[in-house]
Amino acid sequence: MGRLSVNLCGIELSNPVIPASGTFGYGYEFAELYDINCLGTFSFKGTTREPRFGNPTPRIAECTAGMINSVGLQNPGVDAVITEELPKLKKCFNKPVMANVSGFSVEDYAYTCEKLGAEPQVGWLEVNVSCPNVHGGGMSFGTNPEAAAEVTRAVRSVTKKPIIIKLSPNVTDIVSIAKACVDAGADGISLINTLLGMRIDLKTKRPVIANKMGGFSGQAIFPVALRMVYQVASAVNVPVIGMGGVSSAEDVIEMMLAGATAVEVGAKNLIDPFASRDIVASLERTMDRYGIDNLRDIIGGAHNG
Amino acid sequence: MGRLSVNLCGIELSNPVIPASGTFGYGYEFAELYDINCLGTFSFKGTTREPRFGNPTPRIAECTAGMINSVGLQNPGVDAVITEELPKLKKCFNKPVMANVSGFSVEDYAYTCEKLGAEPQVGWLEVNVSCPNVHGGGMSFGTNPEAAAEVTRAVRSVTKKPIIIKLSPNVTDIVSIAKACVDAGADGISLINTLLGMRIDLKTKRPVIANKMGGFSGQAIFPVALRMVYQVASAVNVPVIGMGGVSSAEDVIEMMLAGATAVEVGAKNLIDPFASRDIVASLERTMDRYGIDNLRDIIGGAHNG
Amino acid sequence: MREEIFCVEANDVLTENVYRLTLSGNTEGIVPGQFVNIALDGLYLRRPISVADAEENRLTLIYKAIGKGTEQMSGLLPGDYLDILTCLGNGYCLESSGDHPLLIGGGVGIPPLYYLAKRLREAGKEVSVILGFNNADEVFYEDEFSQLDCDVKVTTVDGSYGVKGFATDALTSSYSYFYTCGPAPMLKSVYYKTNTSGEFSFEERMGCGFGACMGCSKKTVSGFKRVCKDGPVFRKEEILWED
Amino acid sequence: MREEIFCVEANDVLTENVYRLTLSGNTEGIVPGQFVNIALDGLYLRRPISVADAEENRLTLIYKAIGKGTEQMSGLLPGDYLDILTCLGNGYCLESSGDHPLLIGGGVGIPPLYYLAKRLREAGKEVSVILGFNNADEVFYEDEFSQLDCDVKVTTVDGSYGVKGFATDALTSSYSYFYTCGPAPMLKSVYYKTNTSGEFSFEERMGCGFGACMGCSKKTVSGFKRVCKDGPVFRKEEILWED
Ligand SMILES: Cc1cc2nc3c(=O)[nH]c(=O)nc-3n(C[C@H](O)[C@H](O)[C@H](O)COP(=O)(O)OP(=O)(O)OC[C@H]3O[C@@H](n4cnc5c(N)ncnc54)[C@H](O)[C@@H]3O)c2cc1C
Ligand SMILES: Cc1cc2nc3c(=O)[nH]c(=O)nc-3n(C[C@H](O)[C@H](O)[C@H](O)COP(=O)(O)OP(=O)(O)OC[C@H]3O[C@@H](n4cnc5c(N)ncnc54)[C@H](O)[C@@H]3O)c2cc1C
Ligand SMILES: Cc1cc2nc3c(=O)[nH]c(=O)nc-3n(C[C@H](O)[C@H](O)[C@H](O)COP(=O)(O)O)c2cc1C
Ligand SMILES: Cc1cc2nc3c(=O)[nH]c(=O)nc-3n(C[C@H](O)[C@H](O)[C@H](O)COP(=O)(O)O)c2cc1C
Ligand code: FES
Ligand code: FES
Repeated sequence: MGRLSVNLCGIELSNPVIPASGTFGYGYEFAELYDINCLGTFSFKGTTREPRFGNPTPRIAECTAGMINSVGLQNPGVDAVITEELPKLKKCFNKPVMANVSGFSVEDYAYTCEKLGAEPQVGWLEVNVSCPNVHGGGMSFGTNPEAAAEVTRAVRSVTKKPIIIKLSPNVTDIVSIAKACVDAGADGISLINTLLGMRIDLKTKRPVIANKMGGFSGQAIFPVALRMVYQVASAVNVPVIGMGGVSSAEDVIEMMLAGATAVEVGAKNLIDPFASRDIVASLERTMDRYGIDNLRDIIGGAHNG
Repeated sequence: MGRLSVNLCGIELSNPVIPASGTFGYGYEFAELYDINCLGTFSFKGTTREPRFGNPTPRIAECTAGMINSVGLQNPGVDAVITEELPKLKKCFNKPVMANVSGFSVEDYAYTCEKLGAEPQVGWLEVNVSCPNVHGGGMSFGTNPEAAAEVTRAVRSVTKKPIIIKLSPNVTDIVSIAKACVDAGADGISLINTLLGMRIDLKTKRPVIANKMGGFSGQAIFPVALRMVYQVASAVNVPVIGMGGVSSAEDVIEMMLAGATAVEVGAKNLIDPFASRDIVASLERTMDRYGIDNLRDIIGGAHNG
Repeated sequence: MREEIFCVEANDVLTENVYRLTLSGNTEGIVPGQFVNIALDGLYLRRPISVADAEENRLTLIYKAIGKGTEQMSGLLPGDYLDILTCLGNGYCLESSGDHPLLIGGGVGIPPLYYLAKRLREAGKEVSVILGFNNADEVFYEDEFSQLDCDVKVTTVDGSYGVKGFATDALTSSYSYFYTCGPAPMLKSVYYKTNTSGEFSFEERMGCGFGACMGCSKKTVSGFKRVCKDGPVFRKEEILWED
Repeated sequence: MREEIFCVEANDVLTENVYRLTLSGNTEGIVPGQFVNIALDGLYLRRPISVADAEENRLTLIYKAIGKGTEQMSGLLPGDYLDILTCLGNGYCLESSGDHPLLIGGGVGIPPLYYLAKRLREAGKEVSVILGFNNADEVFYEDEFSQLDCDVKVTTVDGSYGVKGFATDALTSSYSYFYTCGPAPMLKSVYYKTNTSGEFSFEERMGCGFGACMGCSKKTVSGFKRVCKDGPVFRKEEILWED
């Protein structure tokens, strides 16, 4: 076990750096740029039961120190992911991958998790509960402890692989939702997904994003993400994956001090395709600078004393 | 009526730019720097029934494109504000001022609003419901429609001055809270207060802020603020004051297109003491650039079509 | 795709708000129709700009200052450095050109056609070019295309220079294939008024510019495609007009 | 307070990570003990730094590179411009000094004492100075104080230079008043070991630096005070030690 290695729900990661879902495709675009086996793992594009074509364009808006996206979970559907994407990935990535799953009903989630959970390449299921519940008036599963717990129970019953529930930050009380998921059998909690944000174009005087609003992420949201990671890590006894604005090795360490066992890097991959590789490469040097021997030892360190 | 003037709850503002509470003191520090009568008005430091000494230091943490504060509503109490601060202000500001009121019980709010509402210098009462309710388990009044409405009703009954309820963004459903306040008699809605955020010092491995978490504001939060202003403006029929990261005349216009009748400038005043004055000064030129004749005409413009 | 550091050699004014940025740095492998994505200080997203020309160690971009990023670019000075992702997008298919291809460009859609024209001329093709502008003051690169021995026609909407009308109003029927880039209404008009096969270059708001985010999806007859990676060039046969 | 643009004249290395920044620009009205607040590219908050010297059109700051902002400052080059708020804080009360004031400084708490010493010398006072450091490598400004004809003692914690021990270990009883600036433990020790009245300069994390945000409050015997506006200098009699 190196200085960087951490244990995420029973699987050893050589380092805690994980490109976040939706910012790393199914990996192979980045594999053309560098050997992605240097990463702890990565979380692939949010996958749904059926193929989805996503939202109308424009889907992207720039913000100070961040961006808004309204991709709308464009993905080829779970069957194509299994028959096409995973085999391509196998050629360039020899570690367990994190399967990010979205759904619009409890059955969707269970269906997709069962299929992906059965794939040997998949190490963890990261279940994104920020999606609207079509049977629940369109409110996101992730805004309600009971709905989030229901999704958790459903996916728990279809797979033995570790289940990590990925929470939405657009809530009054993130802790109650995290706890409900853990009580329902989650092996880990991932947070945060994007903040709901908006921009208006001064020239056209209309929302920049075709769908008006979208998910705000990038450096700007780091303090909100860190706060939620800190709150949740002190309330649950399962590993927490921290993300939201992480852009440097320093940010990875700050997230781990707040209680994260592993750390995802999202939007930063889009503006700097080598970001995740470079963060991994600079971790040891940054640890030296702050007198950190082992990353494992600092998880939740800011809670002490 | 000039190109910049707007009507805020029955009072004409020469322009919509309002320094936000907590970033402009009681005005006279800035009056030493420039003639603050160029502002639409300003919202003075959150005032409570009793004097408050606030939170331990450090109270400030830097973030990318923003900052965290945990001042903790330090203020001399409503009596001292009336006997000391307002007379000093009178010498340098000849417009109605916005009185920002905080409290820790419904009675606190009513008491303070009644006193400040009786002051002729006070034009509006901006009631900050982000404070913890000491009789309600410490949850903020602003996280619950019923608690926010209760505060609104209480202050409504003690003053005839326009009441503007200032909402916390740390909620799942901002619209339901805004609506509850309007139904309870609010003449306007101000949003957003700060996002709950946190930073950890890598050297000490402890939270930077003595109180661990604090209020995150500044440019970084603009997309979240704009989204909430847009959502609330389309759901209520009273004026909305938009704030959160506003740093330029462009931002003022974007907020107004989202539905704001007036716009507050917060953290930017702290890093650039002339910011509010300069924003007012550049408004007309910026309007010309985007073909805007009259600011009044663009309020909520992004909702059309 | 590669990440490269380029150095500003010149940043010339072509018209009131159109600039030509000449950069030195590694241009290996850049083909006509591709674009680059430029990181700018203080702005989160990179700015995509088509390659107007690429020679050994010299990259030319032509851009219109229309917002924060491009206005910031207009202040770049010789000696400034830029972090740029190069070799983005598919590029035009030169092989399909036939013997006398037609290039139809509108405004700042013209730049990528210059590098294309150069390569087509090198391949011995007879190249016709229609350059559409709003008015005489906006005209740029007429001479540069002429110097490549292309047959150049200029149109202006207000008739203040060249043929009065839109670029498509100057269409003749004597071309083997076409390549076009410009504002969406022009592209649509080209689509309906052309009588051969051809290629269209599209724009879309981009998150990454290299295929990772699905921000720039475009519906085509063969499903959703990424403008940044599967495009920006699409064959006429692939195109689906929505709205 | 004023907002001024200063131009970097020099950025000299004094010790491994302590730098002296010499700036040209309007220094009008700056008194000893005041500080300036510096805007740095890409960083949201300004950085407060004490005035180490102010002459006509020339400002000297001495800073330790300990984090993002100060490390960025260490890369400033002659010709660079800085946006700086000047004349912040109250400053030392020169009138209280008596005839032979003592100045006690620790590390980067020393800089403001230099400007103070200069003014006290100009006023004809006999000035004694104790400069405390951790070790010989960290020593700076001993000569500069000597050149003002101050009586200078240097202490190092490890004894590698001057008197071994803390600054307060070199205290004598022959002073009329004292002025001190340095790390909190040193200030506390000065408080308990001095036998005259005197003044302390404090640090606190700041939002604004000019009295608007209440970010820098400090409990004193006469209630809460803002370190940035009511301080950074506080009289011994005002001080309340919490913890
Ligand atoms: C493949 C491609 C090639 C292009 N080639 C050229 C070229 O050669 N010359 C040229 O002048 N322009 C070109 N553009 C358009 C150019 O990218 C935009 O003008 C530029 O991004 C505007 O940035 P801004 O900061 O000035 O504007 P702002 O409006 O301030 O930009 C805000 C955000 O919107 C994006 N945006 C704004 N307009 C466009 C647009 N038309 N297309 C895509 N994104 C946009 C920006 O990139 C940025 O993310 C091209 C666009 C694409 C997609
Ligand atoms: C009135 C005053 C006068 C000062 N004079 C000097 C001086 O003459 N020379 C000198 O070297 N230093 C001085 N300091 C300390 C100096 O302000 C900090 O070292 C500097 O702000 C650190 O910034 P950074 O970005 O390098 O560190 P970071 O740790 O990256 O800064 C993060 C944030 O914390 C703040 N911060 C960090 N350390 C301190 C500190 N000790 N005091 C206040 N804020 C801090 C920063 O301003 C910034 O907002 C003074 C501080 C104050 C309040
Ligand atoms: C373009 C884009 C697409 C995303 N798609 C997904 C997705 O499919 N599933 C998911 O769980 N999160 C998705 N996210 C959210 C990220 O995984 C991450 O939670 C969020 O962006 C915060 O991290 P960041 O600030 O580092 O980007 C997406 C984010 C972006 C920017
Ligand atoms: C230092 C500081 C103190 C604040 N104090 C108050 C306060 O007393 N009452 C209040 O309603 N809001 C207070 N706020 C919130 C601001 O008024 C504003 O709602 C928030 O900062 C978002 O705007 P901004 O991003 O422009 O700063 C404070 C903000 C800051 C930065
Ligand atoms: S812009 Fe990211 S996939 Fe095209
Ligand atoms: S730092 Fe703002 S009041 Fe002192």
